[in-house]
Amino acid sequence: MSATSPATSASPKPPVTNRLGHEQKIYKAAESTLCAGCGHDSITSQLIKALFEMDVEPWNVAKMSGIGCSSKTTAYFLGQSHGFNGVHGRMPAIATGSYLANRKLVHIGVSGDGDTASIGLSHFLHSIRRNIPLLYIVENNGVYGLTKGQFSATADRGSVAKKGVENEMEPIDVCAMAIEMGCSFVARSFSGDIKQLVPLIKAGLAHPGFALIDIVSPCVTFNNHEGSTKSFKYAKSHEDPLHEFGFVPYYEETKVDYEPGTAQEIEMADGSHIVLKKLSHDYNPTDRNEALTLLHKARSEKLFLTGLLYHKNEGDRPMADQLHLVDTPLTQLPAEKLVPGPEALAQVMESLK
Amino acid sequence: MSATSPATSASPKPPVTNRLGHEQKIYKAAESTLCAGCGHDSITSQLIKALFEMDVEPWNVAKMSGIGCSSKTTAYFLGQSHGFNGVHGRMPAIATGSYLANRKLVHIGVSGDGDTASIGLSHFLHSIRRNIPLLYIVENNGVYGLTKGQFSATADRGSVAKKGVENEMEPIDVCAMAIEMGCSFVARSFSGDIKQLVPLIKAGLAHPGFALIDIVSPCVTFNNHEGSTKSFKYAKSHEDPLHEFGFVPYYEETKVDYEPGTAQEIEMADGSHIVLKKLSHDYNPTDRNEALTLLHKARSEKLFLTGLLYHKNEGDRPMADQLHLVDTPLTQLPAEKLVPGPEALAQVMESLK
Amino acid sequence: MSIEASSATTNAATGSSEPATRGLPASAGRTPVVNDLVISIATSNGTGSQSANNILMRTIFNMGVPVGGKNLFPSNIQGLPTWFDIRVNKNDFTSRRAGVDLMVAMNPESARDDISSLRPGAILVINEDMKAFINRDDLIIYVVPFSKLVVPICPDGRLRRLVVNMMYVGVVGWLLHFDLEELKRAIQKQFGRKPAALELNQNAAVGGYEWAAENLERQDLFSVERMTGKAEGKVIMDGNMAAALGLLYGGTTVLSWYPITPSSSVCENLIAFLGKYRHEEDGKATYAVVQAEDELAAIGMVVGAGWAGARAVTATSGPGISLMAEFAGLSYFAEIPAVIVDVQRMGPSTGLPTRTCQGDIAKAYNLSHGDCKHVLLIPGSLQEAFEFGIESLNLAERLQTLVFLMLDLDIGMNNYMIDPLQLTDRPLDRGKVLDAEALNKVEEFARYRDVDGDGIPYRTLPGTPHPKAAFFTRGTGHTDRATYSEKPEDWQSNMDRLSRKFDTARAITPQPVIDTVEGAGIGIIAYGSSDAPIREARVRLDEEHGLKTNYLRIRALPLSADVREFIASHERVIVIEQNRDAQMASIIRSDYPDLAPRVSTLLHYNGLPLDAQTVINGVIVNPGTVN
Amino acid sequence: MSIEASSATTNAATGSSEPATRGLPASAGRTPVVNDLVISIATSNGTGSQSANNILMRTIFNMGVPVGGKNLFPSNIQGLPTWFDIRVNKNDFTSRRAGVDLMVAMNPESARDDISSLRPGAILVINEDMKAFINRDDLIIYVVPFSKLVVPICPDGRLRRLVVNMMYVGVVGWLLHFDLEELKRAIQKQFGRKPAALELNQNAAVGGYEWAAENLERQDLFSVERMTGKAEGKVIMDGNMAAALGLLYGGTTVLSWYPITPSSSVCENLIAFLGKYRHEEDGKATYAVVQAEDELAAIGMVVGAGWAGARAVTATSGPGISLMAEFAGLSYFAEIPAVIVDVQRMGPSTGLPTRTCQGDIAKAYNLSHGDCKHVLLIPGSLQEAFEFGIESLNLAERLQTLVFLMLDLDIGMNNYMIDPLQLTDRPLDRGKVLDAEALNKVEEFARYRDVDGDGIPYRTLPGTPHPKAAFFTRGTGHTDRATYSEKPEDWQSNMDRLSRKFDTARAITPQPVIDTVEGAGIGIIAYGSSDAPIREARVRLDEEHGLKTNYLRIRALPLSADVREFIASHERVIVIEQNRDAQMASIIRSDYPDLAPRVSTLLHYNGLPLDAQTVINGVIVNPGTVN
Ligand SMILES: Cc1ncc(C[n+]2csc(CCOP(=O)(O)OP(=O)(O)O)c2C)c(N)n1
Ligand SMILES: Cc1ncc(C[n+]2csc(CCOP(=O)(O)OP(=O)(O)O)c2C)c(N)n1
Ligand code: SF4
Ligand code: SF4
Ligand SMILES: [Mg+2]
Ligand SMILES: [Mg+2]
Repeated sequence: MSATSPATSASPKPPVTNRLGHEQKIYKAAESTLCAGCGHDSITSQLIKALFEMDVEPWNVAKMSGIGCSSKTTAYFLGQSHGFNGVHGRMPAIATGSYLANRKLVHIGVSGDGDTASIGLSHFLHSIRRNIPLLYIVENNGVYGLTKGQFSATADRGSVAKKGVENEMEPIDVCAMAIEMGCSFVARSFSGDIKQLVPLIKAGLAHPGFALIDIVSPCVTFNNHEGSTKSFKYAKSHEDPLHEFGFVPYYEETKVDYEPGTAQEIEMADGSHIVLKKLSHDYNPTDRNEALTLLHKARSEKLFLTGLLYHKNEGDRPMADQLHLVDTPLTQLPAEKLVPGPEALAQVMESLK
Repeated sequence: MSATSPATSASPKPPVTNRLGHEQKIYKAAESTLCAGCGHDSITSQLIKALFEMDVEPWNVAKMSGIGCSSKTTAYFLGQSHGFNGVHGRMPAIATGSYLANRKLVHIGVSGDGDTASIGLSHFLHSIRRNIPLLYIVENNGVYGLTKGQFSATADRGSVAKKGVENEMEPIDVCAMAIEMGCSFVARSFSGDIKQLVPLIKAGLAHPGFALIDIVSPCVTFNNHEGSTKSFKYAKSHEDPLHEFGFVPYYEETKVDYEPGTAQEIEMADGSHIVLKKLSHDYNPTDRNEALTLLHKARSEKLFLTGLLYHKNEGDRPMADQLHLVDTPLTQLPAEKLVPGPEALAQVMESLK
Repeated sequence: MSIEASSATTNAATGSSEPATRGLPASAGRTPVVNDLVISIATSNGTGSQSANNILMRTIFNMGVPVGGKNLFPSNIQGLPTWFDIRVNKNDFTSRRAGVDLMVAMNPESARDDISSLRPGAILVINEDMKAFINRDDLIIYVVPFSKLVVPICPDGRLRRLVVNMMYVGVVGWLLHFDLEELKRAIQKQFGRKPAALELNQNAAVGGYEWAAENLERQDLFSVERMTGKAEGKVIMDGNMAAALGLLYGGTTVLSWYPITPSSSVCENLIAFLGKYRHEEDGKATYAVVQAEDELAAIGMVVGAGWAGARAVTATSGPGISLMAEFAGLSYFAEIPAVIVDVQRMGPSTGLPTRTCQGDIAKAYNLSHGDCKHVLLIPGSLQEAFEFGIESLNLAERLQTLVFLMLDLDIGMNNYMIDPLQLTDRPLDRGKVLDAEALNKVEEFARYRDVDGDGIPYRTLPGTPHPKAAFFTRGTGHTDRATYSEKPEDWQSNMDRLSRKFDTARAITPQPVIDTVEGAGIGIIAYGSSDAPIREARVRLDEEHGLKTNYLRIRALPLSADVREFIASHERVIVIEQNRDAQMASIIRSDYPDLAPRVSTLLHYNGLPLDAQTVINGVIVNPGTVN
Repeated sequence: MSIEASSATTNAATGSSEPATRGLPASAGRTPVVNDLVISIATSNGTGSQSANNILMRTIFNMGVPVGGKNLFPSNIQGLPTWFDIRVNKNDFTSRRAGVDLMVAMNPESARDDISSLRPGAILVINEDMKAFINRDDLIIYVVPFSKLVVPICPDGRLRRLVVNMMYVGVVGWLLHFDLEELKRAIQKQFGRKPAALELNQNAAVGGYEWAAENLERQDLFSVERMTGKAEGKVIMDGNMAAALGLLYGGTTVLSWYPITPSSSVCENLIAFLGKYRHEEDGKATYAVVQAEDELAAIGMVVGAGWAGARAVTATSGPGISLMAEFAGLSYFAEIPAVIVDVQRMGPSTGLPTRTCQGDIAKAYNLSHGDCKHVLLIPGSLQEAFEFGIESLNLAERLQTLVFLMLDLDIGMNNYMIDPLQLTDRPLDRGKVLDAEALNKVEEFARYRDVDGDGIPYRTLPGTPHPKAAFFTRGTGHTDRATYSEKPEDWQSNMDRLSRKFDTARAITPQPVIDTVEGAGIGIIAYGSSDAPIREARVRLDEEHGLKTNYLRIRALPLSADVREFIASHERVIVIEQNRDAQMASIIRSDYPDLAPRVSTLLHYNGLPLDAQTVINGVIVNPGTVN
């Protein structure tokens, strides 16, 4: 996707760089300390790829996370970005503050299903309501990995724990909740579906508001056994993409040349395009009721539908606009802009005399 | 609704009592300390009426609430019941504990929109997910009454605060959230609609799981002005009942004799009946997708639809059943049932030798 | 043994600096006590009495007489008993004084208690409707038919409940010889922008005044007379507004809050000031305000904003402090600037939301699990509330940590007559931040390294365009280069550096204010809103009991070395505080175990603002007990 | 000045009671040190080494030799360095001892540090793959080709990573003269129910043993020899399991929890026990367990359940304690029984989740805003963890308040050889509850009245069929009849009664254990997991330094009068604790300011369990400093 200049025959092959001139390797960071084969690590790899290809400037990114195996992953990509591994479940609040302080930062949040759907549920929903521009990734494995495998609130009813206990409660569907809360970009994917994941992440990055990607990301240590509905095997064999998801950045032309009716093109706010190539489903992700109906059906029939679930262009204004903030990040305003002159105090005092 | 024995001509008219022999006055309690005219007080009155007519035994009730003007109201009914005015937003957790301790208690929770949709949102949703048998009343005035009128998260977009500021965010619809969470009894009403409120409360009491009634209850002090969408005037002029809601207790026969197609009868788990008499809407509250679609329409078109929004009979089992609890309240188990004999300890010790 | 503050009325003989005129049965014709009395107005809240009371107070202020107002209001919105106590004192002692001289009884619900609480000889103005409550003959009683009088003045029946309040203002005004013009000026100030209300209220006040002049026999026990040299040029305001102005001048860029009494008005004032003084020409805001979903989110946003480089603040009270505990530890350990304004109300638990105390001092200081302590700024006046508002943001960035600004309901929500707030010319302190240019110059950027020996490391902000800028922030163990570590030596050396940083805080936070006098034996230590009653008590201890005292007022935690020195130079020191558990004394005793035997305590915790008499009683009764 | 515990290896000369044989270059043929050494096994977590290490430890136990295991594991699930330290000591001193005698180095990631940390003369067993790390010639080194050896033993390549661990067990077993039958018995115990695994592991262990016998030159520095009279009849277990058994026998009816290291296994054990021992014949449960959505809900459910009459408990660690702060105040003030088990991990903030400390002592004691303090039970042994588990539920109902059961990671998650837990025959205490019958007999039921003079009021449970039973529970001010009140006197008298109740707690909670000896000058005060190292240190202080000490072990807060007496009878007392901020010492100093000058501190806070040498160094170096 990035244009590279043709190598001259004599010189050694120049490294592949993106439009900022960065090589992909600077999008990497510390070695992962997760279990070998953990789904979260493949998401990290796809994030690295997508960030590189989207020409995201590392120093301008703020990586936000809560606590959990998933939340650790912000240490494993973008080593040249600031990262903030906060407290359990409250990342959305931290991200909100950081965003208000500096609206120019690209905020990427990584969370787990425990972090998001249990302890952090209220913050997750309220940050959606405020429309914080945040790419929010849920690495959803149906368990609390870091505390050794208890069911999370997204565990499917009937899914069986490693020790044999069956989950009796209905799962919380973070996508349905997000849509209900007015989220304008909601997607679901699978850590093993690299083809879908990279363009989805790119589209999420291009989205100017809160963008949720709920990614089934198997916990190989505690939830990858027979009977689990979040195992690799289960996810791989049950994944049913709603469409083939494509992303074309704003600076490229969409050269799609599909048969009429076989693809849907959605223009995003920045001029990028989402291209949905029809597969077996006939699904329009721009209708909220249709999205919710689909998700309920998926839940009751235990379907694992992936792809873009919901997108709306006339999203609510991002929070900084709702608050009529100046364009300059608040952190960069000089003291003169922050401290009123003595007249203001005098005026207030006068009114109290 | 309650059968009273005919008064003999000579003796003074005996007081009206319910099937337990209680007069309505014992369903009352301390004087309200709310503002004169507060919507919450009319809900209290309807609660008293419904509890009396439903023959609820006062000593068997646990009244639960959070913090707020609304949460104070549990002090104003059922003076012979235990009440628990807990901490802000966490009433569902307290109620869950109390219910597990004593599943035979009738749990009635009263909360506010701030209490439920902001600080308590996660607990509210998770207690629905667990299906705690709790009649949960939200006294919804769109503001934080007790802290003097800040917008709550249920304030409608475009509603104007007393000091003139307009709310820019979409409201949280607690009913839609509850349905999304699997709640099996969801209703909306208006504190001024006495006719609808009493049977709704009765049905909520008869429901064996979590029953939500979201009641628009104007704050006459901070949110009753022109421009507010939660004022008495606004609610009164905009209320649009989905049906005429009737409740027939299990020990009475439904003597409805409507034209076919003009009424819908729903049998509840205990044999009571809900009778929905058709008005201008053609709405079936037993279809979840229909309910959500309706609520989204209501939100975008600013309709104030009241009545039973959603009901499902094959609700999830209440939590005590999910946990396979003994029938006897745990609080009433004697020590012999709670303390294993010394053999158990010996057995464990043996295994560690 | 702790000295329990008495909530009953103070013995009249020691209740004032004019003991001779007090406590005697009333008799007409005597020379009135001038500019020294306590007025208490008992009404029901939500009935509009607040503006009437403010006008009453302001009239006295307009006459040049020092005055202070204490609002004892209930934790509901309408209909419960509320009292507004006005202390008039020519010597500037305007903190609470028990022992009401003039009671205006307008509330049948509290009338019985209101009347029985009065000392013999006190004046009672009572609504005629409540005559039946009168059961004493040792009071000077004026029965006023307010409900009748208001009818001709206020034809609109619905407004009468409000307007009737202005009538007692008029009656009191006549009884105390108010200057009617100053009363009108005060009404003008309150209602100036609403001509109809202005006229109505003027009429009611004047009506009350005139009715009293015609119908009451004035006993002239007390009068308010114009003074000079005391009130001119002053302002009347409360501490929450002063703190809000401090936060405004401190350059707040992010305010995230969740409403709670009595802190809400810090935020509401700040929002109003920001709205007025912090918009660009194009209308854009140079600040962000969020009403958070709860206190956990509120402090979370502050921490996120502080991390990204904002001057970020939240305000709350007791329950919110508890909910902010986890984030407080993160701010401490990950070293992120943050400011929490705690306007203390009576706890524990929901407690008495509209009553004052100093019950969070040790709680805020020690907030969060594990070894961590925080910096507290504790203003003892409105000027300090303002200055420390600015300073809290400076120190948060300088020390890269959480800073508490500790007010209480008394200082935050009551009315004080003070000199207009003074700006200092100290520039904003943004602390040790390395920008791209600075990064070019340093060999290595190690986020948690103690480069300067003061325990304070350097930080960078996200968005700094430099490949060396990035670091990873976490609440888990880390090396000085901010990489993850579980090594015992990394953990311990980092914790020791944090202790050094805390020692730096001892020296750069506001130092105690010390007042020593010749011949003093006892040292008094106090803080916050206790200052005014203690200043009064010291004068009276000297004048009435011949007891001279030295006084140290703590203005910040951790304790400055001056506190140790002060204690060391006294045989005995009494720590006076408004909580049951001697929270500040505990901190002092554990910081200075060698001096602990000298430290006794005087504790007041009934929800009422501290008064001088309680201090005097305590100091005299308890000259040396260690408790 | 605080004495900072050294995390480096202890000086070999004082590191053991057999100093003569230590620290000398190895030489073959000498008489080995019998039953006194420290083995450390360095692996990577998630590689199955845990069962191998348990087998190693259990073999020694099977041979009748006292043994203790410390698991130093990382805060992740797989792949980071982890150490298992086994202390073998014939004198029953099995707490941590710095200074490893035999290191098994299996992890290349930590090998460099592992090797450099060894004292000269120590034994190193190292995987041949890691040979390159060997850079010292003052060690006794055995290079073992584990990766090759495992191939024939374990044909399934995927299992080799696990099975290889059993091979080092065999090698160590040979080096230390293990009884092969006891080793097999230990393997049998671990894998008995899985025949295939059993065989595989047996083969690996024996394979390692035999390979060593054939290929290694044993230097016989150390050996493990069968003993009698020490280990027979004992069990190996951890404190979290003991606490869980206590909660089981305490009659827990509601458990609500949110997972967090290192407390999760309290709940997981309890759930398993409840599942096994608390179902009726028809399969119905006499208990309810909820995995809550967060810690606020977890404690909220406990409070709701306690209010309704359940024996309710939650377990958590530092961050959860912070999140439970608001509810802690409600439990205190509304007087609702509740139990929180706090298994302390290193804080502040997320800290070191898998490292131990005693950093929540003062934090739990003072949890929540406003004046409130809580009851803490602090077991110093597994038997006490069991007993106090029962007692916490009894005291919560007796005192109608929140009770903390304070463990720490060391006592909770490490392996101890102990006598089987003993049941006491004390019946469950359900406290002062009035049922319908009792209500018939009382004239008035006043929920918050101090009828008995002990500060503890009577309560009723919802669902009591009696018209007098009801009362209204709130966190706001109330009269003794539980009606709402903002009156200063109601507030204060209620707070004073709560203080009286707290004084009752001083007397009815577990009293300190005191050991005094003839001729002792110094008094030591400590608590919790510090007990074992301190017991060892006292013996060695006496034997090696001729320093006799008295010892008081605190087992509960608030402080018992015995603590005052103990301090009063010593010129100097050292409070030893595992936190930076001298949290217990602070409580002591503020409770007893007159005695504060006698109280000095010795603080250890690097995340490692306390060891005797640190205590000895501290006591000797710091004989009188007040800090
Ligand atoms: C306040 C708090 N409670 C509990 C914990 C313990 N804890 C750490 S991670 C975690 C859950 C992680 O689950 P999830 O978010 O699904 O992430 P995963 O590890 O599965 O990727 C918990 C409960 C904590 N760190 N903080
Ligand atoms: C933890 C905590 N935060 C804040 C408050 C202050 N507070 C009391 S009531 C309330 C909001 C009440 O709003 P709502 O639930 O809508 O009830 P209403 O008064 O409108 O009926 C708030 C924020 C509190 N008591 N506790
Ligand atoms: S425990 Fe599960 S979620 Fe955590 S790193 Fe391992 S596989 Fe991934
Ligand atoms: S403030 Fe509003 S909600 Fe509260 S009592 Fe008054 S009218 Fe009702
Ligand atoms: Mg997970
Ligand atoms: Mg409300």
